[in-house]
Amino acid sequence: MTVAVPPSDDPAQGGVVGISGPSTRVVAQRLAAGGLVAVVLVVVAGLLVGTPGQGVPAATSLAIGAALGVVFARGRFCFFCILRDLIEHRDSAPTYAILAALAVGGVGYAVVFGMFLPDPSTGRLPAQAFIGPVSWVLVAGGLCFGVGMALSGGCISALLYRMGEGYGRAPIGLLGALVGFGLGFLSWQPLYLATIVRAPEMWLPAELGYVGALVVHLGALGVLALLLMRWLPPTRPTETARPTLGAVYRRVFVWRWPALVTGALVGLIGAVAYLRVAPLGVTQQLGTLSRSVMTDAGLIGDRLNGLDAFSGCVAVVGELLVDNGWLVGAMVLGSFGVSIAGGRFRITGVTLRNGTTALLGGVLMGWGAMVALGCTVGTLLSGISAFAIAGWVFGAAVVAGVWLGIRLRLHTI
Amino acid sequence: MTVAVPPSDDPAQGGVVGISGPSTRVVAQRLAAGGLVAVVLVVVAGLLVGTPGQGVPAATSLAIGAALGVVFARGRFCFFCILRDLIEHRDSAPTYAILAALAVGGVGYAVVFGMFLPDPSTGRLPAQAFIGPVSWVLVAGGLCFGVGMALSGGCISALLYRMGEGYGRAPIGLLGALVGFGLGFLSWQPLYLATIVRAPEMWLPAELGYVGALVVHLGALGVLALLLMRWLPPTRPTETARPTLGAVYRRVFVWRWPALVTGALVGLIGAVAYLRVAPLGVTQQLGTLSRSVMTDAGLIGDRLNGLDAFSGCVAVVGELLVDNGWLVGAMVLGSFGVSIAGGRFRITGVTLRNGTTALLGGVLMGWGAMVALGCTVGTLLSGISAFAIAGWVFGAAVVAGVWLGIRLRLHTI
Amino acid sequence: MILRRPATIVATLALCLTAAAPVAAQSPAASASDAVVSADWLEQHLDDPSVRVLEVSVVPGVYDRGHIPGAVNVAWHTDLVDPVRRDIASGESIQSLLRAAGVNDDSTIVLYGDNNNWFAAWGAWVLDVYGADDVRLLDGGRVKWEADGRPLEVAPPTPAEGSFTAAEADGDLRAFLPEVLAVVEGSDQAQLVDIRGPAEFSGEIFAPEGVQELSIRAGHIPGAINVPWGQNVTEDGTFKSPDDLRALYAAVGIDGSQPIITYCRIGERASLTWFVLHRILGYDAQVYDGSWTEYGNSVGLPVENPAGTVWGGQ
Amino acid sequence: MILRRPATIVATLALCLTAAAPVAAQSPAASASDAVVSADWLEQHLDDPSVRVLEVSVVPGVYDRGHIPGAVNVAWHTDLVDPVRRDIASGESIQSLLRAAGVNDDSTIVLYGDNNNWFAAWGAWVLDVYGADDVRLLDGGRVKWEADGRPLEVAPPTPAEGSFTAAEADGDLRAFLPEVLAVVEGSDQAQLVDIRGPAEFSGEIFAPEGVQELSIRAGHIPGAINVPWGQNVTEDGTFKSPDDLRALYAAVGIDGSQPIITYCRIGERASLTWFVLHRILGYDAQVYDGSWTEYGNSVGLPVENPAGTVWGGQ
Repeated sequence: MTVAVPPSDDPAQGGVVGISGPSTRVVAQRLAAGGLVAVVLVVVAGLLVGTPGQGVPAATSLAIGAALGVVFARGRFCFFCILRDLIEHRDSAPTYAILAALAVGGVGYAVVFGMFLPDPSTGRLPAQAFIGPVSWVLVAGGLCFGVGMALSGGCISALLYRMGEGYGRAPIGLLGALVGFGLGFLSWQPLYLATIVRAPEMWLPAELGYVGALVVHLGALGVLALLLMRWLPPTRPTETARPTLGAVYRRVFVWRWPALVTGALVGLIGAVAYLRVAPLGVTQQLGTLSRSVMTDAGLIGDRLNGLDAFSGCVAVVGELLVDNGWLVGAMVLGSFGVSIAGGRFRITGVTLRNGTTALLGGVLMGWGAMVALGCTVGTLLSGISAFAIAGWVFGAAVVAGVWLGIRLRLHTI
Repeated sequence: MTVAVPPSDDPAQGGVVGISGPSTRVVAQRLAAGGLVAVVLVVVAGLLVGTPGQGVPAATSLAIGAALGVVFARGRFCFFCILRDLIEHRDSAPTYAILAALAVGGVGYAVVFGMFLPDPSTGRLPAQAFIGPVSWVLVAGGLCFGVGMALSGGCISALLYRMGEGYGRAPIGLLGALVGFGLGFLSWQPLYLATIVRAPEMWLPAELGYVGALVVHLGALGVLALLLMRWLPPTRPTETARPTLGAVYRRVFVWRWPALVTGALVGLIGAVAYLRVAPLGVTQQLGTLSRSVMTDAGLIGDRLNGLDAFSGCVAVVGELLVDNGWLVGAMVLGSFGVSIAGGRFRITGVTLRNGTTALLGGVLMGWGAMVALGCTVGTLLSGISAFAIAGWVFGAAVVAGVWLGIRLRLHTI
Repeated sequence: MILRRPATIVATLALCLTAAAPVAAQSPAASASDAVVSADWLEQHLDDPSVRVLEVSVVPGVYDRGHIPGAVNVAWHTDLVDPVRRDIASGESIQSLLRAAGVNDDSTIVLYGDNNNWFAAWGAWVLDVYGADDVRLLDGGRVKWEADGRPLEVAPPTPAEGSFTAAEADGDLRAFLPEVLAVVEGSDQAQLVDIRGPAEFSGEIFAPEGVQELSIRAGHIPGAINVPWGQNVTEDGTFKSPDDLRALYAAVGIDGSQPIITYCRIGERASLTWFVLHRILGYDAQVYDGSWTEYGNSVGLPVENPAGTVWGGQ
Repeated sequence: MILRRPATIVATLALCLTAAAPVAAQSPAASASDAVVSADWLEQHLDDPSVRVLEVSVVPGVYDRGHIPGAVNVAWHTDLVDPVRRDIASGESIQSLLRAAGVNDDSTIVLYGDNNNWFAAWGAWVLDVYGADDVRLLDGGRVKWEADGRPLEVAPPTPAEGSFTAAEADGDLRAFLPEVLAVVEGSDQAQLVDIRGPAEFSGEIFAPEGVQELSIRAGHIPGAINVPWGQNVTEDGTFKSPDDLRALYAAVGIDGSQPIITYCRIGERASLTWFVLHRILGYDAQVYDGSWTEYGNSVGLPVENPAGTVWGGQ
């Protein structure tokens, strides 16, 4: 293979020239344990296919979720970590994962869109794509989400994959997100009537066609990539060695995957998810759960005006478990399996202080994700990939929120 | 970016630590010239969309062809060169490009198949996929094709992309292929009646389901990857440097792309081509041209028994220019543009001797591709990605043919 | 492509059975084979230019991710109805819709959809109202097609403009509230068939869970006979045989000797029963598309509410 | 007796203004003091045998846990309406209801309820339809009474049987769908007042959250003027002054010179605006109690839907 060895970002795992490592026997045990998780996932997928009411979409969601969990975990595709590296450490290298995901995702969506809706200028929107309304509520949601990320140490998707790595604050943050969703539902009606009902669902291809939209999309990402080059750290020298199985093991399971590879895979998974099931998102199941509890408690009505008419990573009425639930669950399991296989699984405890911040951050993220109709995965990744202006607006607001959170040192509380 | 710099395989371009290179002005001129080619392609695509009888499929074929030309050229995805490195130089690194293309292609096809034909066990075959009949004719075609590759210095797809780089023998080899196709049509009827009519169209998912077929597919590729590791050369050390625009330019336009990246892109393009237009292939236009001439000359009849019933990279009746023609043309143009942008375009002359071998090799390849219903791209890449047994059989025969050709020193004539 | 299923045998059998049936249909008689096509038949006619396939599914997006090759997508809530006033789409709209779908006056139109062809049947009724000559339903709809593992395609087709011309709306196929009232008050003779579930019919519930459309009164139109729509189909979603269907309705006194009016909650499932009664059995039947959401919300109309459930805002 | 609100002055003024107004009210003019009683007045008349108090609350059970002393409970969804067909209760039922509540023909009936007297106003309208002579609303309703800290009692009263006799229903106070349609089509002259919220009026939503009753079409009756009911009352739930009310409606062109038809979603809040227009301001007004749930569900009727929201089952 001519692919050069990327340096590890984690000195504890052997660092730049780390050849020495765990014994072959330990590695074999780890791989067996990780393989067991993979087998469990395959068996569950097989059972789902034959289960009435679940079927192939549920199994496909499971597979997509598992792949996402693996890629997120191995590439550390954590929006907060990536933005903190950029803002606090002036290291833009990880940011390229997001840019790559958006670039590949955009190409993938253009390919799929062209099938679903050959002529984008008719005023129709492609089925189910996350093309949300643009309003100040979206900005507020993004800011809130960004601040929440800083407080809780990761966005919702990061909490999910890091839960699979044993991160103790993750479940607390997710619990907070459930509460935040509930608050979002409570505030939905006034926000909808005040603004969202008249907010336009802006979609680039409707104005520019697919080719034009793709050119603008890739152009914007290219400009960002150029601007960020000044904060790229020097590349580190790599080992000179015969490729061995051990090296392959370390590259796949131990060292962080290169940003471009991680990003490209995330973009691809997103495009496949849209093609086969629904746009990628991780908040639909959480929202559905929260909505169901709130409805049963009589806190919100059966119908949330307007919400059910928007495409987005929004809650489903009248169901408890949706396909997205399999995706989210498999994400945690996928991350868990790959962490075990790489010997990276480690349960971290929670203190009263960092548990509280995780909870509060989760609440902020939940509210933000609800009113923005999705989180960093749904509204940002899937939205921008779908050429939705709402995705860019939300993304900018999230970055601003994270910047604010870091300036206020919320992540160090 | 954490992606390490891959070493150049071409010492003339600066070699391993080549920082020095052409001046900024020269680079700008090259990029402008390459950009001009890109603009031409976009304009032609735009015109095609509005042309009655062409439309979006033709434009999409053009885009796919251009992408393929770029990737083939930048990754030197030439089956003969790759096999020669393996057989003659005992360097298996480039071979991983083929394995990666097949792995990614298989995953992509599984995703698309699942949409088109949810249940593969019904005895139906997915529309259009290159799942051809398996018989000794296929083996003969593959052997012949392999020997022809050795004689002419590249398979048909390689001749196409190298034509864009100024390789003088390429058009002669392609002319030979046209003649070879004609011979193939003349021999079709007896071969069909003798064997092909009874040959089974073997398709893995019909027996194993999609998941089973994918497991076998990736397993087989994995075993090959493991076996080939012993011939992997040591990785070479990379420079330690701040990433600059010049480095990006060299990585993209000058140095050979890493095998895994090239292969993954080829696999992806193949899956997208199948999803949006038709399985990837480069001989359909050539065959159609040849068939049309032969039919007009009264050398073959209007109907070639059986041929039109098979799915494969086979000639179309009654048309002169098919979508595949746009693909093939754009491939040459894409390769041309990227070669100019990288300063790699160089017209090489032809001698009587190497022109003759190119022609003869082309004839052999044309005949082989005709009776095998496709070449290294159609039958091998698209076929194996589609889980067709015919793809593996043809691939093995091609490797045997190349091995024979190299042993007979045909490539040095 | 090799079809292992003996399609022609099944079709021939169906034809014989229908022909041998002892009833005299009052409206232009239709045999099952005229009204319903099997998945086998459709798969063999996918390339037949005289056959145009339309998908009318309730769930948005299912078409986009895979549909029967060559099928054109029809959105029930915008293409088949007037989105502003409560009415079916105008003849003009239907004409443009069908022309864009490549339908000519002599085309065979095959409709299918998810959820047991609910909205496909509604579509068949609308097209019949506007004079389409040869409208059929795919037996078993999308569910059966998928269960059979038959091929789907993703890209929407780009048919050449058709020449379909919509006729004036055929009032014989559609009942309005005043006609229904005339039946209730005894000034007109017709049999009302309520195809909703027994709990809605009896007034125990206003509407099933998760359903938004409802009336603020429970029960049914006085004199209506309850035959839930599901009784028209077998377990795999295909229609029961014409004989079984004839027996099913004869058992509740519906034998085609009187005109029939079918209704449900918003009109779509009533179209399925209308399709059975009119198109398969050849009875004189109309759809009352106002259905319970119109009738039960109308001021002062007589209602039968055996359960006596009272509207209290919930 | 301390009247904190100069009710009589206002009433006298109102009377003068009404008399001086250039319009000739077509129905019997009513002064504010005839139509609305203050909490003070009511508290002073609790023991007055000629005053009968009825509570009509939306929320079940609030009466039982405490009501104005001597008030009789009226369940809107069974006592004031026909629970089977969608209609107001029959004259016979209303007669029995009022007799059981101890109402005589010459009684002063004071209605109040929760939620800004919504259903109390509906009750007042129903009683007016059946010819009750002196029907009034408690200004501010239950909410104001409780906010003032006035006494409540828990035990229901046991009034002696009254002698109230219901008249024939007064068609001048009630509009049916055909009359509304005549207005929409221009064959009759009247002003339609839609008292729902602006989001419902514009078609942005089908019904507010948590509300079950809806139509499968959004928007409003063509030509209707939107004056949300809440504009009739002040912050504490009492009615605005007649002058303010007159100005409010005059600003949108409603000055009593034309007949008025009020409607809402199911008819109850429309009664509140009817009460203001007819009983307080003395204009000729009718309640269209079919309201949007009848109109928007009816097949083929013209609709205005500025927001263009399309029904998709949600």
